[in-house]
Amino acid sequence: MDSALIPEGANRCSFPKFAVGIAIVGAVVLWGVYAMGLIWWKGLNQTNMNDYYGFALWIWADLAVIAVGGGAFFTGLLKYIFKVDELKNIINFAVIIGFICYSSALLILAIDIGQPLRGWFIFWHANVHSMLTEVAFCLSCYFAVLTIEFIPNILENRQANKVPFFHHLAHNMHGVMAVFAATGAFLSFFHQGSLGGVAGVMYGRPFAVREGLLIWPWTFFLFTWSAAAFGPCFTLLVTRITEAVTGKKLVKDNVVHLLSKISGWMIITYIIAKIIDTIYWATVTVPGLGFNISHFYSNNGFYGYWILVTEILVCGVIPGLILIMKSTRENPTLRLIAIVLGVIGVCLNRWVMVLQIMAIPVLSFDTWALYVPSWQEVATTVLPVAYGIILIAVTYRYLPVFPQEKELNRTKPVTE
Amino acid sequence: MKVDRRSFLGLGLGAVAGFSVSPVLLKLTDDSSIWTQNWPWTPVPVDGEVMYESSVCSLCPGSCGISIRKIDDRPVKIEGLTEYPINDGGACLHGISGLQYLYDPSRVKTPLKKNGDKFEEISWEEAVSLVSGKLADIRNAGTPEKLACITDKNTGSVSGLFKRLLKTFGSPNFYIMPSLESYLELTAASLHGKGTTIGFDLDNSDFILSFGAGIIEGWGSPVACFKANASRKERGATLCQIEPRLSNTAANADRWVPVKPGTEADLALGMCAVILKNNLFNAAAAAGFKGGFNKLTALLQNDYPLSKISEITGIKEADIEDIATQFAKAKMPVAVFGKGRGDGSQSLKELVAVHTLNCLVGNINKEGGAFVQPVKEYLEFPEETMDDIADKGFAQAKLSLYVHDLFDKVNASSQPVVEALLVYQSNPCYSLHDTKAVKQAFGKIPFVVSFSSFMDETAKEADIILPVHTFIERLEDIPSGAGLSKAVVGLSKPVVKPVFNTKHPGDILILIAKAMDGSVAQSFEWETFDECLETAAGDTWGDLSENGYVILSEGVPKIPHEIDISFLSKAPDSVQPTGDGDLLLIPIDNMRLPSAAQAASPFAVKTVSDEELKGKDTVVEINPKTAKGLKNYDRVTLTTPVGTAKVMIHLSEGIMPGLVGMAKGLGHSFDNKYVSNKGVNINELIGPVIESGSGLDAAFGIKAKISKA
Amino acid sequence: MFPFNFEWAWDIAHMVFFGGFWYAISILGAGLTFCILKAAYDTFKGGGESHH
Amino acid sequence: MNKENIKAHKFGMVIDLDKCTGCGSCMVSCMSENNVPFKEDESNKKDSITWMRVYKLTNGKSFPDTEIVYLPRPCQHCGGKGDHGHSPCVSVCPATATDYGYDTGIVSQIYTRCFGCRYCMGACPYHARYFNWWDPKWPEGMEKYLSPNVSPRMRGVVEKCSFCYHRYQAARDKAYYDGREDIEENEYQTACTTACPAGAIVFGDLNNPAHRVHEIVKPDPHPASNNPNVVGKSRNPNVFRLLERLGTNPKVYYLSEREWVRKAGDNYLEGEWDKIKNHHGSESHG
Repeated sequence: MDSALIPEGANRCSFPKFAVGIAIVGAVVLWGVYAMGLIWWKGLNQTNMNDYYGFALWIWADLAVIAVGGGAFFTGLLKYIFKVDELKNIINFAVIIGFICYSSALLILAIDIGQPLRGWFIFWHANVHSMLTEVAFCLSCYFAVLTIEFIPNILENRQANKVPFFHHLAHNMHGVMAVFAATGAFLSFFHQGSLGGVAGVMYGRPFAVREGLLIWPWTFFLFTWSAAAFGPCFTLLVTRITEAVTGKKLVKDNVVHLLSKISGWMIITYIIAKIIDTIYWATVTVPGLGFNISHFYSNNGFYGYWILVTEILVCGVIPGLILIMKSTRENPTLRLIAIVLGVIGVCLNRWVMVLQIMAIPVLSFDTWALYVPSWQEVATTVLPVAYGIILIAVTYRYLPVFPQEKELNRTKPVTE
Repeated sequence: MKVDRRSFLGLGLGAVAGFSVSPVLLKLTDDSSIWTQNWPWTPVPVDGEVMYESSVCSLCPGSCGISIRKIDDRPVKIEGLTEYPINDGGACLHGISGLQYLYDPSRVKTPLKKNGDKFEEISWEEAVSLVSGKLADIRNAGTPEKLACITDKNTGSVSGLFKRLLKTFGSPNFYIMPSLESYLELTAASLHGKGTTIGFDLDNSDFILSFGAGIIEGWGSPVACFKANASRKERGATLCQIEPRLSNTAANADRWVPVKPGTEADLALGMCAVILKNNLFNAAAAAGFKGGFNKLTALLQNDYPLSKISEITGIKEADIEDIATQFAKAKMPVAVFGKGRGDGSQSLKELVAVHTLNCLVGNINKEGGAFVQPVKEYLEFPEETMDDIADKGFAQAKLSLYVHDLFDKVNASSQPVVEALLVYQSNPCYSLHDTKAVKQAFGKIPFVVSFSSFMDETAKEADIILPVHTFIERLEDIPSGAGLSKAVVGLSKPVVKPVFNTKHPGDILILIAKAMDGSVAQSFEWETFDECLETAAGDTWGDLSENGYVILSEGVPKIPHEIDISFLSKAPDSVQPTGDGDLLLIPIDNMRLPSAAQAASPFAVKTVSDEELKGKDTVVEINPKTAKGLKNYDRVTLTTPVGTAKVMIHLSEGIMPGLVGMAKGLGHSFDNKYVSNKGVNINELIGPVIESGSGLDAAFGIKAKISKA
Repeated sequence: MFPFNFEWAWDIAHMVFFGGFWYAISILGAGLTFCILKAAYDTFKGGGESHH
Repeated sequence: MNKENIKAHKFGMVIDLDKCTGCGSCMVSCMSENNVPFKEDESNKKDSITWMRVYKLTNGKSFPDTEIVYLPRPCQHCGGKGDHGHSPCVSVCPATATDYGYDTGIVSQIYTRCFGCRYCMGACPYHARYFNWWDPKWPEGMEKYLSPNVSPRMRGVVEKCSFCYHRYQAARDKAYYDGREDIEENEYQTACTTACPAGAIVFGDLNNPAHRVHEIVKPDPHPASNNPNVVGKSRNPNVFRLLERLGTNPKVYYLSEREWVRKAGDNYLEGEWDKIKNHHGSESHG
């Protein structure tokens, strides 16, 4: 019944099947929206946050989706600025994933703040010295860029494209996309970085604080670098999942291999920097403030050295090595393991940089503070995931997202 | 015009775009943020002219001067009154929270009569005629002694009027709740003769030996004690604190000596023995001892050898000797007694034993020592008119010596020994040991009248509640006491119009008396309480009303005193805790939780540590050695011979192994969600233990068991 | 955000921060305006044939 | 801000921990003065608004060598690294809802500006900032005691100790009407200071050598030789600040004769304290 909207020559499941799937995920969305309503109506007392945990699950989710959404800007940068042309076959999807991630991040922020109706004060009464101000400005601007990048893809829908104006608009936007992508890369550099800066400038929190360059602590650069490194992992992971769900090959192996390789080298360089940063922090910064790093990893029921090892070695060095070596990179199973580890690693890094900071006592007579989120927090954190699934399903169904899909799914497969 | 899908879409998009660029959105955004800044449910305090009024706080026996900041007619803040002779500017948290009592949700707003299980509102006329009618019936039946009364103190005009009512009615059964002042008078009566009291010159002493007196736990006049303690630090005076738990006082002291609970009297006597043995006593003072100095000396030397005392008290011999020697050799030593706040159960043996240390070193009526002098009286009521019923009834023996014993008598008898009970400014159903028994006794008394501002545990047991003004709403003389070295009477003034339909307790008594006949009505000839106070205060009134206070005595009393040690010479026994548990439950007094008549305010409850109260659970303190694998905030069942309670555990190195410390002042059960239904009332777990020889309830704790819940 | 907000100061921090911000906004705005105008022009010209 | 013409105050406080009894008067005086709300359960200290919070510290030894000290903790009104006014919280607030007063040294909080992002709370190592998780509610009638000098906060915003800034304004206004240029030491005292029954809190201008707080603290106006971020270190060997090494430069100082208490004020590596304590307070001009 919706065949008129489906891209020409593409094979899609029946509408009822599609509708049922959407309904199931939609139920999760409704659950999240209900929790969101509760929070807006009754206030943040619906969460388990407290005065020790001003930043909690949501801020982690926020940082995590922005980190994994970094695939959009980095792929865009490679495609439009560095002219890595193969990536045109995955750029649409990278943009959609980025759009989902960033819209989710903005939504989470709107739930997270105590006075959502005053949220715009962050722009109006901006304190330019605050990393969060930088985040807010760049994040919103970059979201505008993502929307601009997403629009041509939407306009390429079979029906929309029949409208001459839309057709021309899409065409023209493609034409100047490099300008948008460059602006996007510039904005992303700053907001990814300033999200890292959020933690790094907290000089009252020895676990978070880092020295740095001018006004930017090292976490600023590490966050940007890690988003660029692990973002493509997430793009590849979601692509892989979409392929598994649709049962079709959507992107050619050479494109996947190329992006994996770039991601691998980014991860390796990032993780070397991260290791140097950690060693410097552990041996110079922190002891200078009177702390042993063991203080941050002991005397509590959750945070131990395991989290440091998992983040850096298991989910950093290992995926990096897998992805830079041709033999392992081109092995689908190992590659999948690597990109999954990578995504976990960057999320774990954001967790550490939000929640572990809050948990650690700084005053010598204070104690560790652990926290378990309320169901409302969990529901609102799951909400973006469900929303993302729906958006991907809808865009995949109605938009020509994967340029190679038709070619890869002819009745008789051809090899190139 | 034909509207097809496309043009409809276009129109829609156009409308959205047009709306977006119009100022409407901006305006709405701005309005919504302004709305969040003026939510109608967030109160906006009304501004007005600032005024300060001074008064005196009567929430506790401390009797501090207070300054009340008002905005027009509205009191907004209570602070300490500078240059007031007791507190000079400082204030305790309860006084500062005073306005929360004024607007307390659990206040009784109008007179109430119990009908079945419920209270119904009645008019003041009906209330007064109900009470006076019932009292007249008792009097006319020829049993006026069956009217009893409990108030918080012996002094002051309101208590004076209650006493006067009882006397002219024909009843000797006037009781006061135990307080530090009552113990001081009792100790003084035993050693120095009736009608005297003791004050401690903590401001000047250079060695304070405190037997568990919670000098910064709310003992005595709290703010004065805090000040004395701060000045002690400046003067370099020593505080040696003897008690089984690291209280705040112990923590603040120069030396903390943990002692086995209940052996303080033995320790004090052991120290007396050391002083006698080493000839460190003041011979001139000792020469004046009556009641057998030699007998006492012999007794101490035979029965209190250092080794035995060390074993009993758990304190090293060398330490006992050292402390006793330091105490005796100090220039201005003073030994202080009254465990905790000093208003809980006390043993007369212990009080007298400690004060004997003062007598031995000869610091009575010396600077920095203990001041012994007659209780200062500044009120003079006109002579009562006594008719035959009054004379006959008043001449009868009191039912019991102390208030807890009164309820035992009521419970023990099948006939009503008390026909009617008046309760004022006290909460025996909460603050006496074994509250269940006390409530049972209340049930057996046919007619209970509560003069209370709040629907507290005792008011709930009453048949009639006559709501009284809070201290912020009424005129009253507030005499100091509570171990201060000076005697001051202050004037508490109404600084706000009564918030509810309440009356001054003195006015209520005058109304009730006038509604009766005979000697009662004739003895209450004033129109109002104000008039009564003014005439009774006589010469003092001028200064009192003008300055807000009158200093009745100050400095070292230049009067002779006698010392009679016959009570100790009789070698009284020490009390033992009841029960057979392996642990001993002891109460903890803490400045932030009042334990007597007045429940804590919401602000005060907010300051209570999560090591004492967590959610709705009392947290008890035990030494990790006693914990046997229990962890912080584990839930356990605490069982004593009197009751059981579910509590949580807090492990503390500051309490002696084998003890369970529980905060006093929790577990209220009235209608104030900020204060009530939080934790356990320790008095539900501890029963009275009567000390032979004094008749006091001297239970310092009770044997207890804990088992994992 | 604007010079008429009272937090505004003509200092280096504000100039750098808002310089970057307004610069990015202008580029996006100009790019988008160009695309729309050009698309309108193309539509008016009656092109319609795509050349991907 | 005109930094040249105004002779800047630097209001601060020194709290004598040996005198402090942990009685709670300061906490309640603060709540009453500043219209701090209360709720049914305040036993979870992690969501209980106490601008002035009294911490209980122990020396960690076992019975009977245990010691306790109480440590009242208002907002520390940090001057930030180098005392330049970039307090940990002020520098991170995205909406300029908290600001550093260069004329007073006081860190302010504008409730109607705050939109509740709570970044300042994360940045503050002293936990001096509190969030209004709930709408403040007073039992019926009790709102009558609210003071007009401090506006009650709405839910969703952060609040904290202001050093009773409204008292400073009142004192300044009075001085202005009286035709005086400046206020007297006793004209501006915080509610916790005046309430403290033990007289353990001394409040005044750290820039004014005649003030008692200056006499006790003797702040060193020069950066510490071993840490350029630290300014205003006390030259009294018994005086310390909380987490001084972080460079937050609090204006709340603490006084204690007990070594373990002073040590508890900051974090030290093993053996470090023994080296540092001997040099403490001996920072000379230079």
